[in-house]
Amino acid sequence: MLPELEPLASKSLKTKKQTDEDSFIRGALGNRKFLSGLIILLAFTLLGILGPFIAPYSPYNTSFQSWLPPSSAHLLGTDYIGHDVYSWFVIGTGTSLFVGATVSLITTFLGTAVGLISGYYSGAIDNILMRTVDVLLIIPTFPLLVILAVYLPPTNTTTILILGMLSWPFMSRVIRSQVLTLKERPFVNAAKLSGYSGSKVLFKEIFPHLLPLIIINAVYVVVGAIVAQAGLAFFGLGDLSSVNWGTSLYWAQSSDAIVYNAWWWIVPPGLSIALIGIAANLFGTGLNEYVGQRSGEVR
Amino acid sequence: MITRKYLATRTSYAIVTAIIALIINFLLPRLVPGNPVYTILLTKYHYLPPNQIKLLESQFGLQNPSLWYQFQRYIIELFHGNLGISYYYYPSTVVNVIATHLPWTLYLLGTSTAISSLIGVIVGKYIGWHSGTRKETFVSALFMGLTSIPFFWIAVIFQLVFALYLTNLLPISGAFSVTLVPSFTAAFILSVIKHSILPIFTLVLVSFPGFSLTMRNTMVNQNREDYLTLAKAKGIPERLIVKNYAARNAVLPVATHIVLAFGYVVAGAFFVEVVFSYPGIGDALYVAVTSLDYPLVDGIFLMITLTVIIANFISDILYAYLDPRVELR
Amino acid sequence: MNRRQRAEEYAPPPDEIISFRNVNKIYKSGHSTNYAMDDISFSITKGKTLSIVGESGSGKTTFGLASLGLLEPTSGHIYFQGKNISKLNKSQQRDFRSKTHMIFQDPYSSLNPYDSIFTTVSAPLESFQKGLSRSERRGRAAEMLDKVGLSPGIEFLDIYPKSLSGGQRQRVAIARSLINDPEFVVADEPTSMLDVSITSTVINLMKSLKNELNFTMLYISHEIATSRYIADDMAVMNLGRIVEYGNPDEITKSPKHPYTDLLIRSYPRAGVRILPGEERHTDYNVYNGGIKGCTFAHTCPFKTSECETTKPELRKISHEHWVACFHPIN
Amino acid sequence: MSFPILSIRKLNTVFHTPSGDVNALRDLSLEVERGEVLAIVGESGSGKSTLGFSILRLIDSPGEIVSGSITYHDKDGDVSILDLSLPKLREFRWVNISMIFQSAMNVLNPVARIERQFIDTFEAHNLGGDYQARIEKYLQIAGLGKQVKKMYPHELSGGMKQRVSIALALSCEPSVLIADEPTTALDVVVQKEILSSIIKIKEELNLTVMFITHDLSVASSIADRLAIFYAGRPVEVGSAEKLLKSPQHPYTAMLLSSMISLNTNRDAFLKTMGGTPPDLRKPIQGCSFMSRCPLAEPACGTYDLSPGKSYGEGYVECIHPGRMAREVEAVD
Repeated sequence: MLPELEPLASKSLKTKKQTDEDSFIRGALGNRKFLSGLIILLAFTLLGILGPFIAPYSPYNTSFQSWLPPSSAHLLGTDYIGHDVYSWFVIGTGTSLFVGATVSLITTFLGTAVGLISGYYSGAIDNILMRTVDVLLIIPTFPLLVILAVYLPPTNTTTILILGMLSWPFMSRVIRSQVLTLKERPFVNAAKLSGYSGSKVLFKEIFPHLLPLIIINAVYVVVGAIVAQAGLAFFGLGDLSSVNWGTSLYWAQSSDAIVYNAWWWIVPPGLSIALIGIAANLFGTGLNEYVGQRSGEVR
Repeated sequence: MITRKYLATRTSYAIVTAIIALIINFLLPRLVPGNPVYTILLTKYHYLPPNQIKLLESQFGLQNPSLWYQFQRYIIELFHGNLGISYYYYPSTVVNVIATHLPWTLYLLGTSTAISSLIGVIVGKYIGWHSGTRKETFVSALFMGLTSIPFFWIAVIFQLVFALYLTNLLPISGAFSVTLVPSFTAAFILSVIKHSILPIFTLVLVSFPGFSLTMRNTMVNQNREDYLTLAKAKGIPERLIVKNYAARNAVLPVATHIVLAFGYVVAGAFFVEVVFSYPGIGDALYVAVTSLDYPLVDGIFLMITLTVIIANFISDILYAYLDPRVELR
Repeated sequence: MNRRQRAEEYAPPPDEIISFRNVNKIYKSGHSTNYAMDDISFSITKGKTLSIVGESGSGKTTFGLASLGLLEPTSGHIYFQGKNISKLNKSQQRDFRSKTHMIFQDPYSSLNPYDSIFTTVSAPLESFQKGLSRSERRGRAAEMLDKVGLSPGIEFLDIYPKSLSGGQRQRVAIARSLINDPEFVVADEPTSMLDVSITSTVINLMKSLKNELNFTMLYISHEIATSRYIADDMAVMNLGRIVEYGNPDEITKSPKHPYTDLLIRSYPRAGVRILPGEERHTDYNVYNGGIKGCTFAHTCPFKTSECETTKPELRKISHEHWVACFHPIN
Repeated sequence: MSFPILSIRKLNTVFHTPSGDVNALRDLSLEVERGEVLAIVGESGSGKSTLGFSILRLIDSPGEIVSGSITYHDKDGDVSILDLSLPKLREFRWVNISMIFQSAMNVLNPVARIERQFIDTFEAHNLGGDYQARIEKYLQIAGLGKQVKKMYPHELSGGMKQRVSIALALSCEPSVLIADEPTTALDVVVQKEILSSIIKIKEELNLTVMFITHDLSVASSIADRLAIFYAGRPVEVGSAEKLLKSPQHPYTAMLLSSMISLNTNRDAFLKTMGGTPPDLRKPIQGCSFMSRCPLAEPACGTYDLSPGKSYGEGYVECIHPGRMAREVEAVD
């Protein structure tokens, strides 16, 4: 229970033109969870981009001795056939993130489009789309993923497509329910009365409210996709020649890295996935908190 | 309160989904180029006489190329409980393979889900009630991290630790000691329990934080409810407010979450089985995938999908039954 | 002119702007059916302020939204200047929109927080006056803001709703609704979320703008005193029906419908003590319309058997006073 | 002679918000007389609800009661509410002071039957006796049949829910009932019935009622005394009759004259009050109404509020009490 505040508008009138987005981003950065999540995510992105440039060796170079523990020559040691694990790891970061980001792009696009359309234009379209989503949501993802991956050619593209096609229904559900509440808000009716067309109402009045939600979901999908890809690779599915965190774990497991106590091979990719997961959660929770707090301030 | 219409929609969803699963299951293998009998069996047995191949083809139902004919046969066979013959475990049928592996998975899943939902709800109740404190923020962040760690990685780490540092404390592979014959003896049961500790612990560790966080979130939303303020004003002890007011209202969404997360936990169990060489369905799936045992992959997919569809259906009905407010469309 | 065309269009009497013909709006949810409008036939007089008074669930807001085409009636027709508003072609639709607008109850949710005051206020101009340049629109918006008491208007153009108070937001909403010189404006409880001291300024503002700009206003409220003050005509709604209509002073001084009478007697008056015995436990939320006879029969002290079987129609009982009751109060 | 049942002294309640501390109650002092209906009247942000919540110590983070005292004068001696330990506070609540909230829709536990919500309370206070008879008795006092016992909240209408919460508030036979805008969410007809019920119950059970509302008409139709709140303090307290007839504080006078009634002259504009209440995040010197007051003069800015001016049995915080009302009358 908070007392209602009368903001003193006449005194705080800004003469300088200032967009709402500016203050939004600045405000969100003030949230510690959001900021720390963002920093970790950006750090990994940077690592992914710079990977090929900072890797000391080629990830395919097998000229080193097997099972070397970490040293200054090999920051993360070597694996069973003498790859430099550090090089494999930093280059794999790029691949893993690329797969995650591409999947997220597909998912976000499909999920947002379906969610917007079915939420805003109720009726037959909404019915068809949502029944489809309902059904897709019930099918358990992992077994479907496995069976698709078994029968389709094992490439990263396949992995990306499968993951992208499987993860949009949930997002469209989330977006749709938000659109449904937004479109009942009086400002939407006001915009219609002011002569805005359906698409203008959708994109100019409703869409900006969805942005935080879309961003949060997109980040979650990136993490989900990285984990799913690693899981598939761990099952021996997908492109095993690709250099990424998942294949790294697969080879470690299948070559009995544990027997050789090669923790340097197992720990970094798993820890990175966990760290990205934490970062995404911090990012999402922080942004949610900020948006909630901001709309609370608006009231 | 369950209306007839609600029941009808939920049932139709379940049926449509099941049909889709069947179609995927039927169509995918048929879209793969090449005759699996040659590719698989020849690699396994190197040479087979032609009449043997004919026999195998008819056993696998591959002799008539018409898709529609095959689909009819597939459905008929399915209703006879016949999912085909496994390539890898030949001459075992897929149903047999599933039947021998399923109990182990059910044991792992059942035990770990029970434990993790119990811990999840209790811990979630606690951190939900104390939300906003520094301790709670830390625990929540930790849990978020735990939920995003891949199951198999945690399993591998445990294996590493118990293989190298805590040697001989707990077995790290298999479902029971190889020196024992399965029977209802104390030694055997003890061995089963000891072998399942690490897999179950792994599953619980990764899945309970999710339940806790859901519980926490619903509890936090409860905190803003006026009926909690009233309960406080009425002088109800805090312990009872948490129990009868906040948690009682928060636990319903968590119950559905547990059922919905079932598919996810199943996947987790599979990974864990693979890592710990635990002879459950996941292990069978791994074998099937790595040896390209298509009938087995298909059979397992179908079984899990149907199970999850039924679990979903039950949870929907349960929810409508449990919440007095529900007047679902 | 064939019959079909007649349903879509007719030459309205000169003083009529909106006409409802046998309009029903029925909401169904689960087992319950709710009649928000129960066979309403009614016309709004041009240039006047009509206030609709009713309790929650009476259908007054549905009436307002339907008159602007924001809600499709379940059955029946609504005409704006003689044209059926659900059968308008594209250009007629534009014309209809450009002549109508609305002021909403909640000044917080009726302004999009992502739109600047200028964007909000000038939206109707942007849509309907394509010839205007941006600076002309800014000029018109600033002028309109001055008119609603946000002066200097030019200083409000580039700020966002979050830095305005509730009263100021409602002024912005009023400016938006009036900037394109509409002929018909619906005001749906525009002061119910404002403090007492702000209510009177907003009511004054609406009254003076009405005199200056000469539009027709539909003022929807549960608050009978404010409705009486601002209106030229008053209609009382109960469970989806208009039960009494006429001059506000007449209705409030000598209500003819027992329901109106109950509303007025229940209205709190400063200094008039409420006595312990005055309770009757009316609970007509249980009834949700679709009633064969009179909607008020279940509580009415003067109920006869006729009230339960026959629907009373609005009939004129004196100059400027109509009532839907078989035995109006004398 | 006065026999207060509640004495509030120099109470300060603060809400810690990201944009600064909001002083919701500023050095508030007030007495609630035994057996009276005291209406707290104020606009949003005046602190009226905060006072109700402060008395039962229901202020949650980010709010905090920073200083002051609230004394409950029991038959067996005085209780300092702010000094009670948490277990003692729990025992004190509801048996001595209970409350009705504005949001009748959400105050009842949605997953428990009505009777359960009563029994909870009885068990919490170790009340003996026949619970069922007791529930029926108070449901009946609040105007409800006993069939309500077995129902769930979602099966009740808004008016019925508010009656249930009144019955709940009475069920432990408290001496003081705080009613926080109990009828704001209800329609006028039901509002009047509920108000009438409260008056009846008050007389039957010899209750003291603190009635919090934004509506001066409602307040004056049921209260013996009115306390007009502005910016976290009562600016005027007095008997309802006197206060309506001759308001002493300019704010009260202006509030009264800007009210719309069924007799308001339709041809004239309404009287209005310009400006906005002061920002409670900043310290306020002197009279808080100064910025909106047509009678403001430099002396108002240094006016020492602490003693207040009493007139008759009332109290006003203004250096020229009564002047506003006289001038309004002169204009009319």
